[in-house]
Amino acid sequence: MTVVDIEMPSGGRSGTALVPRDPNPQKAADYRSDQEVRWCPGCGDYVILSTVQAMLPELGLRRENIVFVSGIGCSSRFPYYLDTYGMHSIHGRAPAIATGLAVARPDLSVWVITGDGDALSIGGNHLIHALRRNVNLKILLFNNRVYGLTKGQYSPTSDKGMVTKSSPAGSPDAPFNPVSLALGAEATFVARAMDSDREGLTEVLREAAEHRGTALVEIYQNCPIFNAGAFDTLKDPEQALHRLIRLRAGEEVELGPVGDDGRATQVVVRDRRGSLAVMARSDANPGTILVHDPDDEDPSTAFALSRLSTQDLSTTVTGVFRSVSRPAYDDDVRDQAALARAARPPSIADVIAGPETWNVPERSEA
Amino acid sequence: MTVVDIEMPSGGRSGTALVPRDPNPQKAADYRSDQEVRWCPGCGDYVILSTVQAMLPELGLRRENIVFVSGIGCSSRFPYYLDTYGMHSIHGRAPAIATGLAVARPDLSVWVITGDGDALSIGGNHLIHALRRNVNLKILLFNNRVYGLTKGQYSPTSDKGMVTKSSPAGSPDAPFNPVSLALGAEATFVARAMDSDREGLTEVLREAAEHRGTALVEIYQNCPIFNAGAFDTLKDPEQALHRLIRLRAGEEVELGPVGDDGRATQVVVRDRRGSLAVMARSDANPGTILVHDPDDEDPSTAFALSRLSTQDLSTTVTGVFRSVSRPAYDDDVRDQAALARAARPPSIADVIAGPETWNVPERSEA
Amino acid sequence: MTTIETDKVVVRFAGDSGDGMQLLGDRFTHQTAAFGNDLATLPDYPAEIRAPQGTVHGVSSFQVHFADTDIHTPGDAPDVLVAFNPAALKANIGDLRAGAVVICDPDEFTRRNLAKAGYPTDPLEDGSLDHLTVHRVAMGAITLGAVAPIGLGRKDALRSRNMFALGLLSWMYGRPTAGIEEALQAKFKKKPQVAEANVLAFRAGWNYGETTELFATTYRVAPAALPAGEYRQVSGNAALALGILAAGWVAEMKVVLGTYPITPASDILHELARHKNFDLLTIQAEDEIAAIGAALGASFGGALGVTTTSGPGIALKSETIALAVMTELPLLIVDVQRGGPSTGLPTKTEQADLLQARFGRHGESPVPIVAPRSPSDCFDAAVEAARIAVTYRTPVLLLSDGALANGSEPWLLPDVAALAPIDPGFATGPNATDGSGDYWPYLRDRETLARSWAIPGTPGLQHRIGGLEKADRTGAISYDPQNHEVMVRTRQAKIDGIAVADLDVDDPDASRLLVLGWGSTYGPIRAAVRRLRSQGHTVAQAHLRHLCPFPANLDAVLASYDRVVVPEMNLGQLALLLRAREKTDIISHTKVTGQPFKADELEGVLLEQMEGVPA
Amino acid sequence: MTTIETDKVVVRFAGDSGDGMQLLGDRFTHQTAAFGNDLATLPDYPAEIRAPQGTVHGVSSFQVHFADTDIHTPGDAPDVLVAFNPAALKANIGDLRAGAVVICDPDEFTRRNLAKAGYPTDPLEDGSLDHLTVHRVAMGAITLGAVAPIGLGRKDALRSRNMFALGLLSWMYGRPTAGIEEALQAKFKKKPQVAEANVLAFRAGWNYGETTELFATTYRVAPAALPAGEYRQVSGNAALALGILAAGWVAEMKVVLGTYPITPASDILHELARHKNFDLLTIQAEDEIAAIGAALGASFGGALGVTTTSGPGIALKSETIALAVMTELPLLIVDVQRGGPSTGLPTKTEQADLLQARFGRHGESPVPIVAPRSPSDCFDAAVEAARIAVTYRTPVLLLSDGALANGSEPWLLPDVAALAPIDPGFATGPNATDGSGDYWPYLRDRETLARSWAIPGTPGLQHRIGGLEKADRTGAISYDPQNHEVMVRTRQAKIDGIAVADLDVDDPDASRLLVLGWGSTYGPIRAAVRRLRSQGHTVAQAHLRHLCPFPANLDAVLASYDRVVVPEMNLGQLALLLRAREKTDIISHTKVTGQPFKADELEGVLLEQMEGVPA
Ligand SMILES: Cc1ncc(C[n+]2csc(CCOP(=O)(O)OP(=O)(O)O)c2C)c(N)n1
Ligand SMILES: Cc1ncc(C[n+]2csc(CCOP(=O)(O)OP(=O)(O)O)c2C)c(N)n1
Ligand code: SF4
Ligand code: SF4
Ligand SMILES: [Mg+2]
Ligand SMILES: [Mg+2]
Repeated sequence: MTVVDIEMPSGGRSGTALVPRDPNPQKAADYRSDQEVRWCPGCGDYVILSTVQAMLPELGLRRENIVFVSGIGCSSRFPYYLDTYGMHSIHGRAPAIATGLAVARPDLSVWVITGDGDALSIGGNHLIHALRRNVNLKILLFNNRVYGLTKGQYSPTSDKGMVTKSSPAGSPDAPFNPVSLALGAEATFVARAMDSDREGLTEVLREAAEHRGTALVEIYQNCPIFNAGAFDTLKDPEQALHRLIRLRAGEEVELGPVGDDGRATQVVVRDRRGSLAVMARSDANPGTILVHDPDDEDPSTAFALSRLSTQDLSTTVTGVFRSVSRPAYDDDVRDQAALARAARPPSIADVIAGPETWNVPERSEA
Repeated sequence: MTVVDIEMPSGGRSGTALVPRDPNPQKAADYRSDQEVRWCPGCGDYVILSTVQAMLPELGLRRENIVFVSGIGCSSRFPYYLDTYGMHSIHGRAPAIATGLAVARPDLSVWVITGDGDALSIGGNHLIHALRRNVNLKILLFNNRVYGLTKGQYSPTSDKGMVTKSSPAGSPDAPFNPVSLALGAEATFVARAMDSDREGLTEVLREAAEHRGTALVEIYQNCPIFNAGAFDTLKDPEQALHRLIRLRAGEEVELGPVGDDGRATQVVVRDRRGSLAVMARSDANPGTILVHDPDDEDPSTAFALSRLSTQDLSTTVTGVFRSVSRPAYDDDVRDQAALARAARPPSIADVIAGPETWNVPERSEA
Repeated sequence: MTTIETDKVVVRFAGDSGDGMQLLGDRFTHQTAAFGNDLATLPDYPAEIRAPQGTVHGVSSFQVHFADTDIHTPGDAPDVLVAFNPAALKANIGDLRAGAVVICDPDEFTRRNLAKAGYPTDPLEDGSLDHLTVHRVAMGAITLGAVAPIGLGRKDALRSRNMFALGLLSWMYGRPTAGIEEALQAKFKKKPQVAEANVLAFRAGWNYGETTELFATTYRVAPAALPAGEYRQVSGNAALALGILAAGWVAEMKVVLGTYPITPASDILHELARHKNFDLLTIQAEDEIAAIGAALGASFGGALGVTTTSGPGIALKSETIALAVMTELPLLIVDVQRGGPSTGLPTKTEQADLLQARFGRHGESPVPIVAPRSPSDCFDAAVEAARIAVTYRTPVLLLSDGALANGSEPWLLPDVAALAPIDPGFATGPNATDGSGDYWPYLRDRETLARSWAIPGTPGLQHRIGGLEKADRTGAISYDPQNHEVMVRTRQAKIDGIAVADLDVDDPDASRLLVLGWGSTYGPIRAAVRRLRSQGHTVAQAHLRHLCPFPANLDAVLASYDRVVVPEMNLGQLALLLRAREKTDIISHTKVTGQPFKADELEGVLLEQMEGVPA
Repeated sequence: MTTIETDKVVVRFAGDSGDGMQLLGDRFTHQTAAFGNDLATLPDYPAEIRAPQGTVHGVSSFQVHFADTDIHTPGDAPDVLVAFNPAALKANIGDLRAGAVVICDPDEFTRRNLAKAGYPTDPLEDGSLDHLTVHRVAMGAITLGAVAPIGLGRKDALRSRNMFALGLLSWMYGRPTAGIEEALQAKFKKKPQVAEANVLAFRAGWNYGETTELFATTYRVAPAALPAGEYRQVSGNAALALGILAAGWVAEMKVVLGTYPITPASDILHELARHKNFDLLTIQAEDEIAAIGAALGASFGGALGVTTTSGPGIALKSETIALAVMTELPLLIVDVQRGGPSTGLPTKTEQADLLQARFGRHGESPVPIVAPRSPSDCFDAAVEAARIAVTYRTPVLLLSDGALANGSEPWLLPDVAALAPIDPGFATGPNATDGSGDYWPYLRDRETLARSWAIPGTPGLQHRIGGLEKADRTGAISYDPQNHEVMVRTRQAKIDGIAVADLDVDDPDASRLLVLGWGSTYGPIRAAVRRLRSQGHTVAQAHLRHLCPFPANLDAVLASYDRVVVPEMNLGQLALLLRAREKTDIISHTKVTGQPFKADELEGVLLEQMEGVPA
């Protein structure tokens, strides 16, 4: 086996490094398309839409160089409502389509909008391969833990035992933890946010946009019709206080009310067996308190953090779990081509002639 | 959302608990089919085949209650050579097909044979879903880090930069670590073995057979034709000594030559940032040496162990990474049905009549 | 007050997606069925879960056609429209027959609602409804009043408006009220207040009709002369699910449904998931490919594997269907067709998957195709498809469509005990004809050409099957050219030789013109033919249940007419297949609007085609 | 020593998969081409990478047909067989013409090897080869001797046996030796010892012929009267890859190939991957669905998206092809057909994906189909398919097959500069016809009906497309029934209206019988027609490049013959489509052995069909 070094200097750039900038300031309204928004009243998709519309102007990119690609599902209607280029494709295939687009067009900022069914059920393979390859895509996974568009069957993130039309005796499936799955699939950027947490979501989206490579952002999204209140415990400030952890790079991983010392009263520590656990700050050995390092090359701690987030939301970790730099697939593919071009300028005639030709002379006879 | 408890007493059993036993002793030769084996000379598949044929009699099952389902690839020819029931299906779909079979037939021991392309490229989605659901299947993934049958293109486990016919400038893909991927996908049993290590492979296969739920066994397999020597460093006893870690439940995770104290000279410790690292036993604080616990409910340490195994094989972990008990999908599905039957004996007439009927009387007129 | 006797009525209810139109339609249907009319229904709803309130996109409707004779379509043009808001009026007004009755709530015709519906002026005021009989009924206000004692919030209270409408229409058409209150109580078992409100609203509606003088007329549609027996109302999807259940029951085989939700097929899963007390398991797979894979795996294990989907899902399943063709395992594949291509019109109906069903696989991989003609016929078609699958060891495609799936009609309950048996005939011992004592999985039944089928667990018959070409008889891998030739032709011959009933032609007057359909067009074709005959025209009708293989007498039937009109909801897919066989003049009449044919429109088409046909 | 002049010869080399038959065939082909003969080749190898050594399954072969006139098939029955072991003899003996020359190595005919090949007795001894001219040449021993100086191990040394055979045959047929040594040196650049051994073995073979008296005769096949110009040898897959490259070059579009390896299509990827110095990128995707997805995504971005696969891959891609139909984006989809159904006979050829290509999608989703007729024609067909894809904004299916893909022939190099331009004509500004200043992506070109195509990065033309039905012109989502009808028919009309060249009929004698083919059957049909004409028969020939839409004159052509014979390597797929159109007597002649037709066999078929046709 021959292995060649194909690492190129193009790594380490911003996710939007090659996208032309808009010289004019933009506002959220510039990103509103003329299509009527058609989700159910109270759907979490609305607030995600407005958060994205408010965030995009910050990127300062030309609108025409932004593309949203989606699959199928309620969430996948998203692109219609943004005044950018967009494709509402077919179920589960958006990451694959977006991969081709990102490879072909380094001057675009390519976003994928997908749901828990779209990304994790039918589209699971494309998702994990995009993550492994580290294509320069931003994937927003709207996780309402149910199939919305097809009217409420359980999804790969539904609670085991969830009663739906397709599981009258309860879902027999154990759910995925999307963050764990992504980390297992070699993701370079993984984050989680809540639809209702405009600020946290904005921050995570901004970082995702900056990341060069595949950024997966799981967004807990409320579906009041088929999975009402799934995330209510996290939206109730009182309960959230004891459940919700917001990761911040370089800071201790903590939660709970602020104590007398001005610091949160609960912290995350690593126990002897390597698991992460929440305990009272007062009980914790200060040296064992986890300090968040999204840049850690080794995804093991990020993975442990993902396990701290349980399906029942008794603890939920949000923010950026991991953000490391690795060459982006599309950059590498293009760089290979650029190298080839530099080494050997294309000549269509030569290539058609191939390595060996011969000449048949003009016949003298007849 | 309504969530019901669907946990049933059927968990905790052996993987073959419901499979009828053969009263007669069996030998390896009983598992040889009449088909001529057709791999290339030197192919690692041969030794895996003979190891499996030697292991199966130990299970003591009726041969006719064993089924091997495979996809497409060199490795997927495996079922033809075993005198059990078998299906050589289509590329990537064996886990899905086997799921249906396992659900329908609790009295069968169902094995899946797949390759790195079959399982991780086209079949990635079915693999991760089988793992998440924990279907009672034993999946043997022959990883030769190349597409053998189609004559040597790079696969999702090939080294980045590998030169093949389809990647003359080197593969631009970052590889999966199949153990990490499986753990991220909620696998309950994950192991790794080498084709040439008959003993280690046998042990792992035995444990996999016992496991109730999906057992994924990654087997490093030599393809002398298209990826010759990929695992040579692990086969050379001298080099293997410093590279190969064999996990044993309840024992310290160690490697290297045996020192004067009769113990291996290198150990695995967890550093402060949560990563695992190899160091000299003499330098290690004894309290920090990792003791392997495959039963740990939290997969975080198993995941960290998977990261210790690097693509370049400078460290390679083999043995059972994780083996925990969780209800098997097929048991749950059948138990739901059994409960339903117990609660409401089936009456086809009632079900056809539905909730509301009316009678049209014989017409008097005409 | 007068009561007018009439032979049939078409009622349509229309409102916002959240207004409960489907429940309203469903209850009205039940009452009507209980009364003894024959009937057919057509639900229609937007692709969005909850499209924006008050807009034309968001309108959901339910149409019921009932009559004193047997009928076959949900009706062309409604006689009555109950429109719950301006958008509902706007979306449906164009379909009404002249003089039809419109009932609407004037309080809903606010400036805002009119704007949302896109009405520049108020149609109740601007004279644009003059050709109709409009009744303004303050359904909301009266309902609010009626349910006030219960103390629900305004929004919840208004939800019962649909039952007010039910009460009013029940009064108008003399529908029986028995059972309705119980049904509502059962439906809202967990919400007794809501149940109560619904009952009160229903009564208020009835009383409104009875006491106001707004409605001068009630109508009577006499019970239809249906065959005697026990009936239920059934939708196509429910009947199809029950057919699958019955097939498993009759074959004494476990049924394993591997499926992935998709409109309009999901309800088959929903229905079957409720019947796990039978020897039936459902697997909601990760995608369509896994779903059919699981079904095929179950079939390999000796179960009746079933997979259900719509067109896009069939596209994804094609590769695995070909594996089922090669492994010759029974498999029932249900395609509830919808508007295409691609995501198309997911909630609308179409028949454009016929050629996909017939040819949508690589290599020569013939698959039998069965199509039901009406909602209740989905039951028989499913049993028939399963019978073919098991008997001939083959995947079978069952082509339903959106109109059948969601449409419903009264169904004379079948007697399952009387169904012909289905026998998997599993192999139990060696069968080699060369004295070797081996087991040959590809040894065939002389008559059916079905291969021998031994299932795992059968001692001594261990064998391996797969997607590579198999040697004749032994089933071993074979790359032999002549063997391939034999096997390709044998697989085709097996399918060609499936015993299917002859095509039945209804031709009382020895016509020269035949109208030939398949699938859900049966209803409108039947209705059109009836109308023509009642006008003294002669026209023959036949309807194909088997699209592959075709009935043995098909060519002869075609040849015996001068002209054959083939109406289809596609661009002429059956017509193409027919033209490839017979030299008869095949007239393809097609419509691809996502909506069923109307009897009216077909009547016109047939009349036109009669010209020039020698009598 | 005599030299016999002959007009054509068919040589076949056969040995174990590991014996280097493909290299041997390839070199012999090159020499023959350089000599100026016309030629055609047929490689054949087992589905296993290395099937068990010495067995009949493991035999790999390469056939070369060369002549002094233009020829079109790799030849029916070899005149010469070089068999490297008993299994190779056994596997090929049946194909030889009586009196053919067989060269084999007696040392290989050991008891063990005979047993592995399944020979009960030694065919060299038992008289079973008496009808042939058998030469026993100790190829192994002589090669070992010849390469001894290099000091390779026995096994490696024996590997050069194939070059010994090349030398011997080169001598027999007077092939030029110039360039061969350089070619071997280049091929084994990294292994100079091996290169040296190969050269020595080659010389030994030549000398063996020259010096032994075993061979009394050499043969001379004069150069063919080919059109003057620069030629190369090209396989169908290579030509197809180059066609894709040329199309991108002519259109000045980036080419993005999204693909997943599958036999026999993988070599297109391998070839293109070597040309990344062009404006071309290759993506080896995780599966076929991702592959076409990536190609479509690239097309959305303004590139020429291409995806390559075989039948099973097309099945998987169907859903996405339908999305391409709906989004009306250019996409080139290559199906290198192989034996089916299912995994079937992956290394053999077949034409059984035509109806899948035509109909294998849900809904009405028409896709143009183009088929090459010979290996080198794959170039032109690819350019043509890309031209249609870009001009009409549509996915296009290019149907090659295993015989074309791996077969090769001399190719007069095309002049890319002379190719007709392909113009994507990207939209650059608003185009709404209602004065709104909007951009309407579904506004169509009046002539081609192609929609307007604006690519991301174009300011002001932001828009969204997708799989739901689109409103005419604006492209917004539309559930409107009438709009659906319009769009379904418009998409069909666009494809039906594609400008394709008229069908060319070669009918010098005004025959009443036409033989009509498509794809790789061209060669054998042409050869059969020639033979018949040379015998004084009259027969017309035509070959379809466009299978959808058909050429405008097709019906007229069909109607002008009394009988049309349609030979196909399937069960009559084109015949079905033709029968659905025209009343002419269509005679379907089919063969499904995984092997191309032989000229011989078609000659017989045509002769038979001539009977009863009025002259
Ligand atoms: C190939 C295919 N299979 C199935 C469907 C039906 N379908 C549409 S969306 C969907 C699931 C949607 O769930 P999710 O991705 O979670 O999105 P949500 O609606 O919840 O936002 C399904 C099963 C389809 N459109 N296409
Ligand atoms: C649908 C489909 N796509 C592609 C192929 C071609 N194919 C057969 S095996 C294979 C990959 C084999 O690689 P792997 O799974 O690693 O198995 P190995 O041969 O290395 O054992 C491919 C791409 C196929 N048979 N079917
Ligand atoms: S069904 Fe749920 S996810 Fe879909 S639009 Fe309605 S609220 Fe949102
Ligand atoms: S190609 Fe490789 S994997 Fe396949 S049989 Fe040969 S050695 Fe084994
Ligand atoms: Mg969802
Ligand atoms: Mg492999």
